[in-house]
Order: sequence, then structure tokens, then C-alpha cells
Amino acid sequence: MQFKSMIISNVEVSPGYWRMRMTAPSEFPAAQPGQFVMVRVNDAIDPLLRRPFGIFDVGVHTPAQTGAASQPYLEMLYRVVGKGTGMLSALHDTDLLDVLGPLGKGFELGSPKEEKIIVGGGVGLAPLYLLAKELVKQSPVRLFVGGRTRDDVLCITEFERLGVECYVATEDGSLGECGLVTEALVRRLAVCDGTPRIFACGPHGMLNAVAGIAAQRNIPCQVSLEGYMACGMGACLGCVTPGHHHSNETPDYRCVCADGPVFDAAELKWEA
Amino acid sequence: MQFKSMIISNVEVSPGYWRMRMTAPSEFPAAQPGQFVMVRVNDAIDPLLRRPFGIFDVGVHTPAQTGAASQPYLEMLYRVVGKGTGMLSALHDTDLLDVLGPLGKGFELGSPKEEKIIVGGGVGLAPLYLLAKELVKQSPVRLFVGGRTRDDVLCITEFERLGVECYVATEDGSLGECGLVTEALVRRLAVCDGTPRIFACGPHGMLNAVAGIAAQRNIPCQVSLEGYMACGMGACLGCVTPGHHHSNETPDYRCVCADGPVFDAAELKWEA
Amino acid sequence: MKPDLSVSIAGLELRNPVMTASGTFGYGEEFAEYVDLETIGAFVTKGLSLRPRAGNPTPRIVETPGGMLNAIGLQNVGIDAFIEKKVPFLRSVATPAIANFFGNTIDEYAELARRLDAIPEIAGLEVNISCPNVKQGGIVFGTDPQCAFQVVTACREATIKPLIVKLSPNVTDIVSMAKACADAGADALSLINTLTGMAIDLERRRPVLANITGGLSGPAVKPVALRMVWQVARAVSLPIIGIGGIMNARDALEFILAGATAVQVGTASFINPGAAQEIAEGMEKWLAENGVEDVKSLIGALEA
Amino acid sequence: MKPDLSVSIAGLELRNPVMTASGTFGYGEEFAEYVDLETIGAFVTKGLSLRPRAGNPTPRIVETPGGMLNAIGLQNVGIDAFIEKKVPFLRSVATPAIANFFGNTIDEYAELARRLDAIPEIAGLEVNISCPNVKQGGIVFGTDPQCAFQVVTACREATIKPLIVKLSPNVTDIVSMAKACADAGADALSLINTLTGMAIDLERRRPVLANITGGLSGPAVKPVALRMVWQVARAVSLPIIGIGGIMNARDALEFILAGATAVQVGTASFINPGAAQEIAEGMEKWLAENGVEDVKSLIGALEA
Ligand SMILES: Cc1cc2nc3c(=O)[nH]c(=O)nc-3n(C[C@H](O)[C@H](O)[C@H](O)COP(=O)(O)OP(=O)(O)OC[C@H]3O[C@@H](n4cnc5c(N)ncnc54)[C@H](O)[C@@H]3O)c2cc1C
Ligand SMILES: Cc1cc2nc3c(=O)[nH]c(=O)nc-3n(C[C@H](O)[C@H](O)[C@H](O)COP(=O)(O)OP(=O)(O)OC[C@H]3O[C@@H](n4cnc5c(N)ncnc54)[C@H](O)[C@@H]3O)c2cc1C
Ligand SMILES: Cc1cc2nc3c(=O)[nH]c(=O)nc-3n(C[C@H](O)[C@H](O)[C@H](O)COP(=O)(O)O)c2cc1C
Ligand SMILES: Cc1cc2nc3c(=O)[nH]c(=O)nc-3n(C[C@H](O)[C@H](O)[C@H](O)COP(=O)(O)O)c2cc1C
Ligand code: FES
Ligand code: FES
Repeated sequence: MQFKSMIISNVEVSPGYWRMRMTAPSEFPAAQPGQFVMVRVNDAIDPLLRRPFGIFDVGVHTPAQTGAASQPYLEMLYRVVGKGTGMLSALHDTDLLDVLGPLGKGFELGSPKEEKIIVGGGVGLAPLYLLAKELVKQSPVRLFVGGRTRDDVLCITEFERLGVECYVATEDGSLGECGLVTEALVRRLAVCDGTPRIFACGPHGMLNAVAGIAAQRNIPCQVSLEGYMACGMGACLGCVTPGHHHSNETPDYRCVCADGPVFDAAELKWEA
Repeated sequence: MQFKSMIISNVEVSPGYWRMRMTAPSEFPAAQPGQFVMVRVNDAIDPLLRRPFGIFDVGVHTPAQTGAASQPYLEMLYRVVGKGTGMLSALHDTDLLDVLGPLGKGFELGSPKEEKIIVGGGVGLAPLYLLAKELVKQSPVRLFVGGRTRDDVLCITEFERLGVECYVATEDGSLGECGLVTEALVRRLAVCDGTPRIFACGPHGMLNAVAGIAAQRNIPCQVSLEGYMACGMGACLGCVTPGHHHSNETPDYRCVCADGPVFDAAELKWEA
Repeated sequence: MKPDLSVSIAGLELRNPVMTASGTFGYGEEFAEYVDLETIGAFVTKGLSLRPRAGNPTPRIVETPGGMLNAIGLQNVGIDAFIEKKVPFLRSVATPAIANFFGNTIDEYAELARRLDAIPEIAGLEVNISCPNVKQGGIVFGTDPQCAFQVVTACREATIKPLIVKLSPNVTDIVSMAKACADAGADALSLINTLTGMAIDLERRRPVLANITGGLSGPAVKPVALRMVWQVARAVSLPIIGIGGIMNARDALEFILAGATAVQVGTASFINPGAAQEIAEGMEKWLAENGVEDVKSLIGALEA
Repeated sequence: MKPDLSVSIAGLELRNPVMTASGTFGYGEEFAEYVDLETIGAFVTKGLSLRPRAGNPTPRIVETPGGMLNAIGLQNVGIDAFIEKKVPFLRSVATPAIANFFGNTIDEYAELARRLDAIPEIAGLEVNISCPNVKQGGIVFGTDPQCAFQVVTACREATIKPLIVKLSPNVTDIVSMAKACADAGADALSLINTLTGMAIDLERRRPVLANITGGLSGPAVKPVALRMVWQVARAVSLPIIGIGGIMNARDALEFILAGATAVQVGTASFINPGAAQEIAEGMEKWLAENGVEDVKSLIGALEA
């Protein structure tokens, strides 16, 4: 779907991290957790390409006023890292954006019996909130969230409000435990009943570690990847990532945009 | 001078024509009538080059409130014709612009004894208001203003308020006389006492005609030209116009930006 | 009155001059949600090789001022998988599909031309000669008139279908390249392919692209593309397909004035997936508003 | 600690690697209000010819996506007026002034080199070889290695000052051009000059530029320029001056990583007249923040 979206609000939720709510077409709230959008920052050629962002939340706003039409919306949680995100952060409510989405393949939710473990690093939390919202409907959900400092740990209250149990780790110890979030994850896995299911999104190093931890323990694990994207729909082959059996002789590149961004960790090639 | 200017107001004064007031440094109000500014529309590379605009007005705003600092300002009157002017028209008060100026050579005002005749076409009126403001201090001033339709005749009330006598002609007769402004000019010159002095700005065809009329009658005439500009300060040689004696053997190109934009019409080469 | 947008290129009748460019429109299916394929003139497949190609490691793309660099490395499914998995879709579309292809040797080019010639769903062939000639120390076919002549001659002998040769802009003299391809029997020329460029990650002190260099496309290259189309159109009598930075109908019409009979839309489809259709519609609108009855009257109509 | 920004090019000692590009900074004086000339490494004059040149009719410039085309036609006051009217200003500036020049024949080039060699205020010479060779049917000197070799040889014999050759990017093989100039005795190479391009006015059905084609500069060309600097730096041992789309200190540092010893700032000075000084200051700041003590340690330091 391609649509013109109007910004409803655009707020800095932590230094350098912004949350934007914007209008969406009525079909949009059916988006799967883990899918993403490609946003055109302006009508000019600078920046030229669209920017990909996870879908943080979707919903329908029903105005208090009786008679007013209810308004579907989507939310993004983004970090200002460069030109495009810098320009996004300067936008105001009522400004318009051209949006493409929902795109890609989202998370498979698994069965109600399993414990659900969500692992997020920094702004990697973005697509995990909508996921948690779905998962809490059927299972206990634990969130392991890491960041460099306290400022990189986002929206914990929102997750707690869903009934998610949250474990926080920061590299500088400014919030929660001092260290990497994977350490807390490993401890939890040691005591957890049955086979849980892991969902992870964050920096590549973190995903690599989580995939290794899951593989060792034979735990199903899905990861959401990033990649430089031009088209977002499987046409340019810019965003690929090597599949598990990939080699130059037996090429097996997957499109992050169309085959992912969510992959079963076991399908992909990881660094040892 | 290069300075960051804050937009004070930006208003559509006639369909497609806008008037922008913006802050200026304290030296700016010394700008000569006929000088111009180069405005950087945004910080991105689209559009890449600055856009040149005449200085419509300058002044110092003294706030009613006692104690508040007085604020020098400049005004531009511009027509939306393309990307840059389109973006300018979308700006709001408190938005910032990077401005270079005042640039170029302005009008020579002449002596108090002469009648002053100002000829403007369409948005060519822009640099003529500040000129009129100076001229009325010493001489009777008549304005001959032309446009395609009524909508292209701008800011007449402002000129009238200065005490300028205004003659209007439109090509479709929707305001003032039906026809070209040069016809009214010729009639006036026929009855005028002594030698007046002409100042003109507008489409090239109009300037060509005015220069011809002035030359025939030996009347001093200054014209303000446009030209595609990159630097606005005599360095790129993009904006040149041929001088009266120009030929390939004896090149005599003048920079519109640095030698002009105001030229004595007799210095330039005109089409016969 | 509805203006006539139809053009004919190398025996292909197109309902309008707007095609999609190889490598930017997948195999046609990917854009079905955004472009009604029957509103555009033709579409061109991703470049095909004899065997599947892995392509380059990532990063493969990077944005640059007004453009982008790509070093996909010609990843593609290979001719066999193309025939098996992608051709069936083509049967359902009443718009000419043009197969773009490349090889590493002249024999590979000829073999591919032969295989593609046998596929009824393929309306025409576009040879990408911007590839290194492995037998001649890696010199790019499309940068040497003699190499280009040889490869086009070999393809010409292998197909009776319309044969379009896609020229590389990374040359001193685009006209001599065009002439060599014309002499070798090309039915049409398409230009430009990407300009070779590079981007650097200052903090990491490395090239951004894993492949170091990549191909520049997008609005940034439009002036170079227009110039080359104009030069070639004046020197060679073959029909030309103009490519390079076309973002809207006005850009497309500029290429036609410069001498192109048709155009291809590349990078624009990434930014606006409906670009090709919108450009075709925008051209029709412009022609109607400007009283031009037939787009063919604009081909090469530049007063210069 | 203050980082060391000094570099040496062809025997010229520069306080920092930032120069201004020919044709974009007048004769130095024009920018005095915006750039303290003693904060930059060197500045290059507008291209000089033996006799004054009228240049092309207007329009001479047009904006393009992320860039601009110019067809100034090398308008300049000529060497005599330069000596009389512009050189006196150079005396007052403690920053090397480099004279850019061009001819229509090899003899003209040599004659200019001789005349400039005699001017004490000129610290070095930059030969613009992107000009047509009128004796050889108008082929551009800088697009043929043999022509380039001849013209550089003639200049070399005419001057003992540092001789920089400025390369045209409109070639298939920039490395062979660079080698030809090195073999002919150039002390340094500067690249790139502008890419030939064109813009069209759709409504008027005419080229925008009176000259039809013009030279593309600005951010749009940066990827092509970086690639060429990198290719030449790996192949030739002469110091290189990187040029093309440099808008800020980061761009300049990218060129240095690619192998440039210094850079030139062109189009950026039109958009921000203080660009050259700001880039020099920005480089110093970046080096300090990143713990780089000497800019020379970054030259060619790209890990590729
Ligand atoms: C599927 C997907 C989902 C994402 N979801 C989010 C999210 O929810 N919140 C968030 O803050 N960020 C997210 N990102 C990363 C986000 O797209 C980049 O941070 C953003 O594009 C940077 O743009 P910029 O112009 O500010 O940076 P610049 O560095 O100026 O961008 C230059 C170019 O690099 C690309 N780029 C830069 N960083 C990245 C990156 N990390 N991944 C992919 N491309 C990149 C840009 O898209 C652009 O093409 C996601 C990326 C992908 C692929
Ligand atoms: C000295 C001078 C004073 C001017 N004063 C005024 C004024 O007071 N009010 C006003 O409305 N306009 C004025 N103009 C014209 C104004 O500069 C152009 O209308 C404006 O640059 C158009 O920009 P754009 O991006 O909207 O149009 P586009 O057509 O998108 O611009 C493309 C390029 O062409 C150039 N260009 C387009 N039209 C003109 C033109 N007429 N003259 C010079 N360059 C042009 C632009 O600067 C830009 O580089 C003046 C021009 C000059 C040279
Ligand atoms: C991601 C990408 C992949 C491309 N792949 C091919 C290809 O396989 N074969 C080919 O001939 N051209 C290929 N091209 C070049 C385009 O077809 C086109 O010539 C070029 O992008 C210029 O047009 P544009 O500026 O409209 O994108 C590719 C371009 C891009 C951006
Ligand atoms: C208006 C203009 C005039 C130029 N004149 C000359 C010239 O006289 N001699 C020359 O060698 N290069 C000339 N150039 C090329 C520049 O020096 C520089 O090589 C080119 O613009 C690329 O750098 P940039 O992208 O930073 O502008 C000119 C460029 C412009 C834009
Ligand atoms: S972004 Fe184009 S294929 Fe994934
Ligand atoms: S605009 Fe550059 S010289 Fe006038």
C-alpha cells in the first residue's frame, strides 16, 4: 500500500529517540508485528531514497466527541542518526509523509503454550512492542532489553503496562544490570520451563549472540534484520543477507525486505 | 554580508505572488535601492543554488512594548515560478533562511530637479518600491506598471501611499488601461516638462522597449536586469550580459550580479 | 483529442514510450500492486546470465547526493530458473517483456541470445555490454568499440528478435561505441547504464560498498545521460531508448526531444513504485495540454 | 594538541590541504569578504588564455539535480590584463596562488607556461587540458593520452615551477591519462574537471544553455570524482588534488582517504562563499576529535 499520511504527533521520548504517530488507511491496523514501512522524507531529491522503519504500534483512535470519524494510525519509534531521521524529527503535526507499507514478513507468533522471550537492543525495540501486544494475548512474555546507557532503553513503561516482565541491562550500568542483555537472557533460559520461543531485534552483534545462544539450546528463535534498502519490495536486491547454506558456488541470498525482515535464525548464516 | 535571517511573515499578496518580511542585521537597512540578496532555500542540496531576489523594502521595526529591542528587517516580493520559490512560499514565521547581501550595484537616484519615472512589469516591481521610497524624498515620482492581468499588478496601494502617481496597464484590460505599459509611458514623455529620468525593472521585452524609447528621446534610463546566477558576486561569470560595444572580437561582457543588476541602459546591447 | 503515444522500436510496437529499466523492476511481478503493467510500453527483466549468479557481498547500495550507487553484482536466477519460474507470469501480461542479459565471454552472450530467442514470451532482447570480458583481461566489453562490435555481432547471429544494445556511459566517445553496435546489427540502442562511482565511510575508513565501486544512477546522472542520448541520436540512425535519472513525465519528454524514441525508468521506481505508470500518464496529459497530437513528432525535435 | 594540517604538493608547502578550484573563486579578490585567504592552503585563478576570451553567450549556467552545468566558455581577461590588474593583489596575500591556464594549440600552452613561469607572485601552474585541440579537429587534449603527453611535455619544458595537470573525467580510462601526464613530467595531478552534460527546456524545446552542452559540477559528481581519485592514486605515484562535489570537511577527508594529498573546493563556494575556510577549519576539528595528529597519515589510508 502507498499512502499519504498526516503526522499526528512527533515527540522526543529519550535524547535522540523520537516517537511519531501518523494517520493510516483503514486496512493498515491489520499489519503483522515485525513488518515495516518505507517513508519518503520529503518531495525533494535530498534525501533521495525512502527510509525503512519498523512499525512500533498500530491502532484506531476513537475521538471522544460523538459523531467524529475514528482514525486508524501507525506509530514509529526512531533514532536520529543521519540526514533522513534528522529531517523527520523536525516535522510537526499536520505535516504530510508518503508511506509505503506494511512491507515484508513479520514474526510468527508460535503457540500459546510456550513462554515468549523478547530480546531488544536500543532502537531495535521498535518492532517489538506491537509483537508484545499480540503475544500477551496468549502467553507470558518476558522482555530483555539492553542499551549502551539509560537513555538507550526505551518505552519500558509501555511494555510493563502490557503485563510484560522486563529485564534491563546497560553497558554502563546506568539503568538495570551492568553488562550485556544476553547475560540475563542466558540466566533466564537456564531456569525456564519447557521450550520458550525467542524474538529478537537490535544491533547485528546482539542478534548474532542471541542466535548462537538459541542454536546451542535448540530454541526456536526469530530475528528481525536491517539492511541498506532502495526499493523495500524485493526488486533491487540491495538488501540481501546470506542464507545458512550460502556460498559462492551455491548462492543463497535472501532479501531482507521481502523474505524478511524477520527470519528464523536457523535459516541464516552467522559469524562463529 | 552573510547572515541567518528569521522569517517574520510570509503572505500571498496576489495569486502566486508572496511578500516575505525577515530579520536582518543592523547594517542591512543601508542597502541601496536596486541591490539584491541571494537566498539559500534550505540546507539540503535540492535546490542546490541560492536564489536571487530584489530587496523590496528595508526598515527597522520598533516594538510598541518599551524596552524591547528594535529589529531591522528586509522584505522580498516574489513570484512562485519553480521549485525554489515554491519552497519559499511554504515557509512560516520563525523559520530560518541563510541570506547573502545586499549585493550588486543599485540605482543612481539623480538630481532633485528631474521628474522620476518608474516603469515596472509584474514582479519586476520588487526592487522599485524601495527606490520610490527614496525618490519621493526629493522629486515627483510617477509609476507605470504593467501586467498580464489584474493579478500581476502588485502593491499599488503601497506606492500610492508614498505619494507616487500610478498608471496601470494590463494586457487583458482587467485593471487600468488595456495594453502595454510602454504606451502610457510614451504618452507621458510627450507631455513631460524638462528631461525626466527613467528607472525600469521587468521582463526583458519590456526593458528592451523602454530602453529604446529612452534612447530615441535621449532620456537617461536605468534598467535592472535578471540573469541565471550561481555566485552573485562576480566569480562564476554565469550571469553576464553584453555591453553596448560587445562583439566576439572585442568582448565586453558585464556581470549582472557585480556590475549590475542596475545598468545605464545606454551601456548595454539591445535588440533592435 | 487523445494524443497518440505509441512508438515502435526495432519492430516492437509499444503503446507508449515508457519502459522500466533492467534491475529496477524485478521480473515484472514485484510491482504488480503499484503499476498496472498494461499502462506502460514495455518492461525489462533483471539482467540474466547462463548460470545463477550470487552477486556481491553487502553493502550493495548507498545513497549519494541526488543519486545512488549499486553494486548488486548482477545477482540473478540464471536462464534456466528464469524460464521455469518467471516466464509463466509473462504469459498473462499483454505488454512486451524484454530480457536483459550479459555474459563473461562472447560465447556466453551468444548462447544466451540463442536461448532467449527461443522463448515466445520474450518480445525483445537487451544486451548489457557493461561487463568485463574475462578472456581479455577484464576490459569491459562496452568501453571498447571492437569488443562491442564482436559481442553484438555474435548476439545478432543468434537471434532474429529485436536486439537492443545497452551502452555504458564510462567512455570517452559514446558515438563511436554506438556506431560499432549499429554496424554489428543492433536494432536499437539504450543508454545510459550506470556511471562508475564510489562512496567512502569516513569513520570506518573503508569504501561503503563491499565491492568498493558501484554504478551511479538517479537524478544526479540525468545531465550526462541527456547529453549522450543527444550525441548518439545525431550520429546514428537507430532508434534510441533514453535512460538516466528520469523521475517524471517532463524528464521523459526531455529525453524524447533529445532524440530518444522511448525511455526507461530505473531508480525512480524505488522511490515511487508507481513511477512508470505515472510517467506514462503524465506524458499523455502534457501532450494533450500542449496540443501535441503524436509523441513521435517530438522525437529529436530539440532546436539546437 | 593541534593537529598538523600541512601538506606539500609538487614542492609547494601548503598550510592545509584546502584549495579553491579554478573558475569558482574569481581571481581571489572577489571572496575576500567571506574567506580569509590566509586560512586556506592555496587558491587557483580562473583559467587564463593568451588573449582575452569572450566566452559563450548566455544562458551559461543551469541548476541540475544535486549539481549545476556551466558553459562559461572560459571567459577571461587574458594573460596581459591578468598581469597588469590581478597580479598586484596576489602580492598582498601570503598564500600560494596557482594559475590555471589553457590554450587551443600546444604552442599556446607552452607560451602561457613560459609567461606564467616569469611571474614571481605565481607559486604554481595548473594546466587545464579539457580544451579542444584546434589543430587536431577539435579532439579534447585531455581525452587522448598522446595529446595530453604532448601538451604536458611542452609545458614542462617551459616552466620550472610546480606543474599540476588537471584531468578531464570524460574518458574511458582515467589511469592511462594520468600515466601519460606523469610520464610527461607533471609534478601533480588534479581531478576531476567537469563531466559533460546537457539540460533541456521542455517548453521552449531548446537546450537551456546557449552552448547546448556544459560541464557538470557539484555534489552530484562526487561519487565519480572519488572513484577516479582512488583509481589514479593506486596507479600513479604523483600527489593528487581531489576535486568534485566537495561541500564540507567530511567530503574533503573522504578524498584524502581515497588518495588525495589536497583538495579543491568549487561549486560549494557559490552556495556558501565561506566554504573553503569552513572546510579547512572543519578538517582541523575532525582530526582533533578523532585523535589524528597529522592529516598526512590519512592520505590513501582507505582500507580497501
Ligand atoms: C527493516 C528495517 C527496519 C528499521 N526500523 C527502524 C526503526 O524502527 N527505528 C529506527 O530508528 N531505525 C530503523 N531502521 C534503521 C533506519 O532505517 C535507519 O536508521 C535510517 O534509514 C537512517 O537514515 P538517515 O537518513 O537518518 O541516516 P543516513 O546515514 O544519512 O542514511 C544514509 C543511507 O543509509 C541507510 N541507512 C543508514 N542506516 C541504516 C540502517 N541501520 N539500516 C538500514 N539502512 C540504513 C539509509 O536508509 C540511507 O539510505 C530500520 C532499518 C530497516 C532495514
Ligand atoms: C538580480 C535578480 C533579482 C531578482 N529579483 C526577484 C524578485 O524580487 N522577485 C522575484 O519573484 N523574482 C526575482 N528574480 C527572479 C528569481 O530569482 C527567480 O524567479 C527564481 O530564482 C526562480 O527560482 P525557482 O527555483 O522557483 O525556479 P526554477 O525555474 O526551478 O529555478 C531553476 C534555476 O533557474 C534560475 N532562475 C529561474 N528563473 C530565473 C530568473 N527569472 N532570473 C534568474 N534566474 C532564474 C533559478 O535561480 C535556479 O537556479 C530575480 C532575479 C535576479 C537575477
Ligand atoms: C539496483 C540496480 C540494478 C541494476 N541492474 C541492472 C542490470 O541487471 N542490467 C542492466 O543492464 N542495468 C542495470 N541497472 C541499470 C539501470 O537499468 C539503468 O540503466 C540505470 O539505473 C540508470 O537509470 P536510472 O537513473 O533511471 O536508474 C541497474 C540499476 C540499479 C539501480
Ligand atoms: C562556473 C565554473 C567555471 C569553471 N571554470 C574552470 C576553469 O576556468 N578552468 C578549470 O580548469 N576548471 C574550471 N571549472 C571546474 C572546477 O574548477 C572544478 O574542477 C569542477 O567544478 C568540479 O568541482 P566542484 O564539483 O567542487 O565544483 C569551472 C567550474 C565551474 C562551476
Ligand atoms: S530493498 Fe530492494 S530488494 Fe530489498
Ligand atoms: S552570478 Fe556569478 S558572476 Fe554573476
